[in-house]
Amino acid sequence: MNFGYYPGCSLQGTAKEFDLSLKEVLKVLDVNLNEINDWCCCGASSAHVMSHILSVALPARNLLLAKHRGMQNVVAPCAACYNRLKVSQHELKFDEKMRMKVEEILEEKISNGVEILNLIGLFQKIGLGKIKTAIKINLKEIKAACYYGCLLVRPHDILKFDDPENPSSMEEIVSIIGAKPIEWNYKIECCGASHSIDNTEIVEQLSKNILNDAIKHDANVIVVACPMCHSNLDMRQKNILKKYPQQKAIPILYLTQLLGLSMGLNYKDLGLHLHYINPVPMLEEKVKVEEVTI
Amino acid sequence: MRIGVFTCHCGENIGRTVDCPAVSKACADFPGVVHSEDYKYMCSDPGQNLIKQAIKEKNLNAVVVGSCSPHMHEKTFRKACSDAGINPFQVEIANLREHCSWIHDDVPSATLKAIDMMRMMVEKVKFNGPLTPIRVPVTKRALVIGGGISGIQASLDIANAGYEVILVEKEPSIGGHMSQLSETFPTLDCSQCILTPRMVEVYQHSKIKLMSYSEVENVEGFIGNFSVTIRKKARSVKDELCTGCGLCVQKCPIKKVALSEFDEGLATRPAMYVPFPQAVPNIPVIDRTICTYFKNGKCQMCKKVCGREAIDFEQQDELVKEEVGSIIIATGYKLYTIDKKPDDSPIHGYGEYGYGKYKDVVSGLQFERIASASGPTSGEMLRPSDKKVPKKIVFIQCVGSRDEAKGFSYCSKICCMYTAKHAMLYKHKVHDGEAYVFYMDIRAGGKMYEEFVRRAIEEDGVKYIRGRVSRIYQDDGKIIVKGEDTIAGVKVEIDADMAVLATAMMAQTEAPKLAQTLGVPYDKYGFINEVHPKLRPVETSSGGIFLAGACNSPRDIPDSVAMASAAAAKALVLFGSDMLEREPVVAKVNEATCAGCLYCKKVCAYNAVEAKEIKDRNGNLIKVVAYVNSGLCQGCGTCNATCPSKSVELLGFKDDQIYAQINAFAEV
Amino acid sequence: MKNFVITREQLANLASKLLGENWTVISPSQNGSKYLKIKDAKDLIIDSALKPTDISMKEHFFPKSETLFFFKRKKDDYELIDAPGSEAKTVIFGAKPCDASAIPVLSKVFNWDYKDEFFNKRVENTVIIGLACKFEDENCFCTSVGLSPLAENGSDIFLIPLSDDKYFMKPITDKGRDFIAANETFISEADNISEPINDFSTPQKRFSTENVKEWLDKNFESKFWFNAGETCIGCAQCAYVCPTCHCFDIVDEDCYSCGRRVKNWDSCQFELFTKHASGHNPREIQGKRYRQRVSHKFKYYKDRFDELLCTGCGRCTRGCPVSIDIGLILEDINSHFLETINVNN
Amino acid sequence: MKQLIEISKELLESRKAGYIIGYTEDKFHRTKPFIAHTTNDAEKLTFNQKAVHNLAVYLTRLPKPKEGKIGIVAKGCDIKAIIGLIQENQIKRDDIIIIGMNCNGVVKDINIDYNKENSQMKCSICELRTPKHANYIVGALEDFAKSELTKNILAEFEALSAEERWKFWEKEFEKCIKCYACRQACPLCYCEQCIVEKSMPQWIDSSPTTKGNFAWNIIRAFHLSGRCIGCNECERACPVNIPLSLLNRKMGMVAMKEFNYRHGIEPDQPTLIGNYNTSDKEDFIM
Amino acid sequence: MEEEKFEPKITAFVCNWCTYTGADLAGTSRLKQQTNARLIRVPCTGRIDPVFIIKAFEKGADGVLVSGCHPGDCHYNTGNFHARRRWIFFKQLLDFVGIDSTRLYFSWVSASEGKKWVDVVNNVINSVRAKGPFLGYKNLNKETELPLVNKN
Repeated sequence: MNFGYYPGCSLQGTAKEFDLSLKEVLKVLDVNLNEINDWCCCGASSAHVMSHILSVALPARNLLLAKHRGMQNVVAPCAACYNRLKVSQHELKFDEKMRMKVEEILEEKISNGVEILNLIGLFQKIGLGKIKTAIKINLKEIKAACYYGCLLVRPHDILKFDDPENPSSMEEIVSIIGAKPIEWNYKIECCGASHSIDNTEIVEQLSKNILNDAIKHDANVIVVACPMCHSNLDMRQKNILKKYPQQKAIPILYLTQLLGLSMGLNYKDLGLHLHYINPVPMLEEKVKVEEVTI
Repeated sequence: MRIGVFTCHCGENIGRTVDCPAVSKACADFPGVVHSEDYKYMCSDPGQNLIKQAIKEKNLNAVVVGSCSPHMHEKTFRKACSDAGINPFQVEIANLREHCSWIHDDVPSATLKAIDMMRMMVEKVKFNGPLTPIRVPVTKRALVIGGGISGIQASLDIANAGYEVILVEKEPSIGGHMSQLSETFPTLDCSQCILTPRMVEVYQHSKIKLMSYSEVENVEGFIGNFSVTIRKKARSVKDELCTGCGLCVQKCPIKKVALSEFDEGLATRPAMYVPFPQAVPNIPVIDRTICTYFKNGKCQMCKKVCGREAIDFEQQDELVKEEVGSIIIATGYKLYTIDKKPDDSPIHGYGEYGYGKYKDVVSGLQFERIASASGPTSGEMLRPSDKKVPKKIVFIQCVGSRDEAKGFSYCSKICCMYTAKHAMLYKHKVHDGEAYVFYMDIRAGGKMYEEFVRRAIEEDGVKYIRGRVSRIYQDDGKIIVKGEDTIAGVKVEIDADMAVLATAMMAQTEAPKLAQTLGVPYDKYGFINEVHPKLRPVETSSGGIFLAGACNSPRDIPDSVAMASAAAAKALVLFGSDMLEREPVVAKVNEATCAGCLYCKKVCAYNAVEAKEIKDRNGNLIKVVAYVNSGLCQGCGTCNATCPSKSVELLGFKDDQIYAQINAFAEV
Repeated sequence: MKNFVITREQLANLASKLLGENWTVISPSQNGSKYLKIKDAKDLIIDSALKPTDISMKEHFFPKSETLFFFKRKKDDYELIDAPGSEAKTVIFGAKPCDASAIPVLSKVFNWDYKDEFFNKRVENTVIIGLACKFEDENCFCTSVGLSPLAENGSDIFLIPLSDDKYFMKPITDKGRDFIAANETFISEADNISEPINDFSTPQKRFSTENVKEWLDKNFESKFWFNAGETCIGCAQCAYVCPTCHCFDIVDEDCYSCGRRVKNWDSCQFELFTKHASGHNPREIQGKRYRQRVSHKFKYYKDRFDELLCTGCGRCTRGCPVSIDIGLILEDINSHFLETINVNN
Repeated sequence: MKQLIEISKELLESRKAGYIIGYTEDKFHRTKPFIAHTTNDAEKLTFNQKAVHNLAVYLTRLPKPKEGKIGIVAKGCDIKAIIGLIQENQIKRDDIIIIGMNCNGVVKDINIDYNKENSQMKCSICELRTPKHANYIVGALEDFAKSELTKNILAEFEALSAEERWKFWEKEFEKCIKCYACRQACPLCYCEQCIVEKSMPQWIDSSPTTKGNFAWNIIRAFHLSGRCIGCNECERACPVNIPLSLLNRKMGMVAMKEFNYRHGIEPDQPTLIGNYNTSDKEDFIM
Repeated sequence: MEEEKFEPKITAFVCNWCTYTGADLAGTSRLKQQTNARLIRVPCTGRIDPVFIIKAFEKGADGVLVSGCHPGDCHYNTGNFHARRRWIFFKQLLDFVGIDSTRLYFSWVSASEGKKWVDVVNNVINSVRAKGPFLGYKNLNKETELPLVNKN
């Protein structure tokens, strides 16, 4: 199976482990990603607040590159990139004027048709059945709180992915690999996202609520599919722990990392060592390395 | 052809811009015209007399009147002519006022146009030919579909006027949703107390044939002459024998399996059951899906205890045929199912509200049952999960209404009122309790409605919060409601004991199917359409089929009852005469030339065209042709235009009539 | 009686002279579709090997549609106005024998109980210059109907090729002689040359019209017709391209203030042709209609006018969408006849 | 053609079929329609690239057989016509037995053998060389010389100005002699009374004047809109060679472009005329 | 004979329930319009057969206007939907044979759109007037027409 691949900045930086684990997992599922060569910023970081036209043109460029490479679909693991690409594609489809402007900039006619997939969408395309067959390790002790954040499922009118108020697609995958998704209440609450840098106060407050609700519903790990969420829940958790001594720590894993574990990949390849909150102790306690037959 | 032409001045109205004498003179020279004159007011008695006189003296056989729009006086002049012995359909009107004098200034050109218009009508009328109104007999019986308050009201009105009614209800008992309600706004009188007498009246009425636990299977025929097939579902109890003593129900061992439909799943009911104590008819039904006898042939307890041997396990569904002249649809509504997806969209209702997940998040109707004296808690305000008295309760409006993303774009109309009522009932029972209401807007149009809501807020201190709720979740026994107060502009989080969702009203799932059987149009939500939203609100586009209550759109009780009486009145108008007279402007098939491609059948919106086999003396099929049922035909003529060989023609607008008009204008 | 010779060039000159004197000049068209009025002598086509045109020559005497008279509508009655007939002097160059010979045949019916002035006037005003025929295909059977590539019937003047551009010119009628006299400058006398008839292959006869007629006399009800007409789809192209078919329909085209009565080609092959107002149709199946066509050509017309209503041009066969071959049908009839003879002896 | 003959014999023998509509060859090697009533007739049946006639035309014109069904030899074009007739309930599928012929293209001019020049364009774009809905499939598919679709005649024609188009048709329709061969050859023209035969009123002048011919040809094209199955028989039958297929192809394009519909594909498919879609285009309506 | 200003003849086929009533409204509200159009009333646009339009042209109309209820408003529920589908074919067919589209107009005019009706009518009249007489069809008539000399 082949997919176009748009990594975006995060997966080259703060979310390296996301990129690592994704590639490892796909190796097992023998799916290969063809990275769009010469891809550029998707505009999620600042363009979309600075210049509307730019925030549409940037994704348009990347998608055109993909089309030239004859890709039918592009995987954007970063929820922010995914969101931006989708929104831009949507605008170009329905806003005649905007399309003409962008075409002028890119000096090329724009034709829609490249399908944009987020992480979960990718796995759904690959097929949960196929994933199931790749399971080696039993994760039944893992109680995972699936956290979606905002960018993955909103705005629904454009993304048309899962239920914006009550998503469940991540749970499906988690339970497929034998871990227990828990019922909890903060799966789509705001983590503070883009205030991560300019207003850490808020971020810490919001993230704390999320962490606590997960812990309260005795999750032993929070699973995410977005670098933004991850940095807020993982990186900011350090300060939170400092500020509130009685606060319990809870590791934050990328969905891909959890999958990697279930496939028996080693911690390093999955970049588990790159987290602020070290998941290893929890894993050593919970994950029984025994062959499972599915 | 002996045609008389009459040009009306309409006082100054036509005369001012059209030289009527000149028109009249010109008309005199048209081939076929034997009489032409003009007059100040043709529609006046003297004017009409001129026409009658001319008809007699010159023995005319067709008349053209140049006057105002046919929509004004066509009937007048047709009447006048038929009084004078001409077939009324030998009369044509040239619209010299609305379509000429009133829209032009220049006299010469307006006059020329007027002459053209007259010529066109003179040519047309030559081909009119006499038509006789279609008369169809009327069966003076009505079928009412649905035994809710609307159906009950309509049935009683018609029956009390002395005509037979067949009332069909799909549930074991009539009463509908109203029987589930605790008290009704804005008067807060007990729903059961006002409804039950009506139900009994229906049961005892000599003119009403009540068929509960039955459904309409098929409908044929047309206005005044419907033949209906009704499926009487097997009750497993012989209703003619059953006395409704209820012993079988008490003795039925399968008590806890099925959730009570009547109590909206808040209580259970036995396999042998009557929906509720005041049920009409008070005859139990066996739920064959759970009855042990039907599952493994054991038990028969009910049979043993029944003194009248009314239990009949072998009973089969039975098809009953009924002839009626009019049909009233009163199938009502159902509640929007909050936890299920409304369609195949990825959005699952309001999953985030945890309905179905948390016992203490209930629907509006469920709350009615909790509040109702006949309900599972006998009217005590107890929450389902632990039967404790909720000290803090949150009501959420517009769950599914006014929400395109997750429900319907329409407003369910009654929720504002019943939520206010709920809050009030709660406060009346739990004096120290807190009641919150999340709303978008309060829509309290109606007599004493706004006052009612104010009362809830001001006297009973219900706290209204303008805003939506984003999520509900349980936290150690509490129902946490997260929402926003758009007026204060703050996030609100209420740790309530219970939440009530004012869920939208939606069309019955079977409504579209029924509509198709009846051949009446319905909207995208499944509500059945009225002909005209303002002037004909209780009629469907199919003659003789009328609407009552929430099957047409969300409605409260007073509106439904009013509509039911209106529908009944419409039916009674129909029953007022033995024969039904219809304009003979209907399509007619020329069987000699029809090739039976039946494209006419495809385009007919009224199922008026059917295939007809033509056989020779020995019964061998010669060919299949189209046949138009003039009782059903509404006279649009689409079949006529569609027919490639012009083998079907619309009387009154036949091809030769239109050809003559085309000829009479363009070519001179 | 004199003989003449004319060259291709002279013919062209003659044509352009006549055009100059605004004669109507007609010749087979380039694309072989029909006999065409030409505007320019260079469009003149003289070619004895030419395949018969798709449509016969008859339309220049009996047009597909012809106004008989106009009428104007008065208040209580109608006023009739004659249609302008055509007075134009006309000459037709290179008429096939199978086309030219049709004209006298048609004249019979058009001058029978009623004299059709429209037709007669056209014949009167037209000089037909026939041309010997060197074309033959499996559809031709002129020899079987008593004609030949050299048949002169119907022509006023007859041309027989001497070489590629030289023609032996033979006056047939007085009209022809006068025409030649009037145009002698274009024509050279040639008493020394004799008629070059020998170098013409004549197609062999395929059937005897006598036999056919005799069989037709007896076998009106034969089921042969059922088969013969079975695959006929009742399109009338055969009749419309035929040089001798002459059925027509008369209709009134009315408008509000005036209208006309018009004569249009019609055909016995249409179901409608014999359909009564009652809906009854004496020729309800195509077989009977086909029988009518054959019988009319080889029996009825013979009975009434002692002429065959067929010149063997083969057009009806060439054009038939379902390839019904009248030649083969007649052969069948012929052989059926012979069978019956043998049976009887 | 052994197989074809075998099947036909069997059908006639067993009286499963009252007669079989097929093709035969005469002594001049002309392929022509032929109705086989007996097993002897069946011997004469054949099929080849000259079997261009659309036999479905006979289904509505021949009397029903005394016993048995109607057997019909049908290539792709004929099948489309048959299905079309079923859609317009002129025949029932159960009343006929279809002997489907694998088709390797048919000629344009029946008097000349098949070759690239003498081939029909419809064959080069045919998607029904192996007939659907047939009771039997006979013959083998072979490659055949297709006429290239080098130029899109339709597009070329539409490029002309309105005046030019008018002039073109004026010239063409002037030729029309109202022999109605187009109608008679058309498998979907089955009306008992053609509109041109209807007087009172005479919507279409029966005179072969250019005016009357305009009305006739336009209305015929209209009546075939969304119904023509593109067998091209009308054009082949026309003795004065009017390019009728141009009109029909145009209407076919409209049906395809606006409604993505082709007639005569599935028996139970709702017809184009006679049904509607609330979202049908109306950009041309004020 | 002297050149007189060309006034087009417009035949309008209108449905009884919407457009005809809309035209009535135009009248009752005294909305002025030009006199060139003649209305032929039919129950429904579904009744309007393309042969009407052909005939109108044959008989000398310079322009034809067809008008009925807006989709969904049809008094007979679906008549105008069937009509619309017919027109999609017919319009393009006429266009194809070279009857240019400025001779044939379609519109939806409801019973309440008296103003719109006036605008439609005037627009049609103006653009057809600008086009001049429909010579294309008028010439076809020559063949069958009473020779001028005998006229009147």
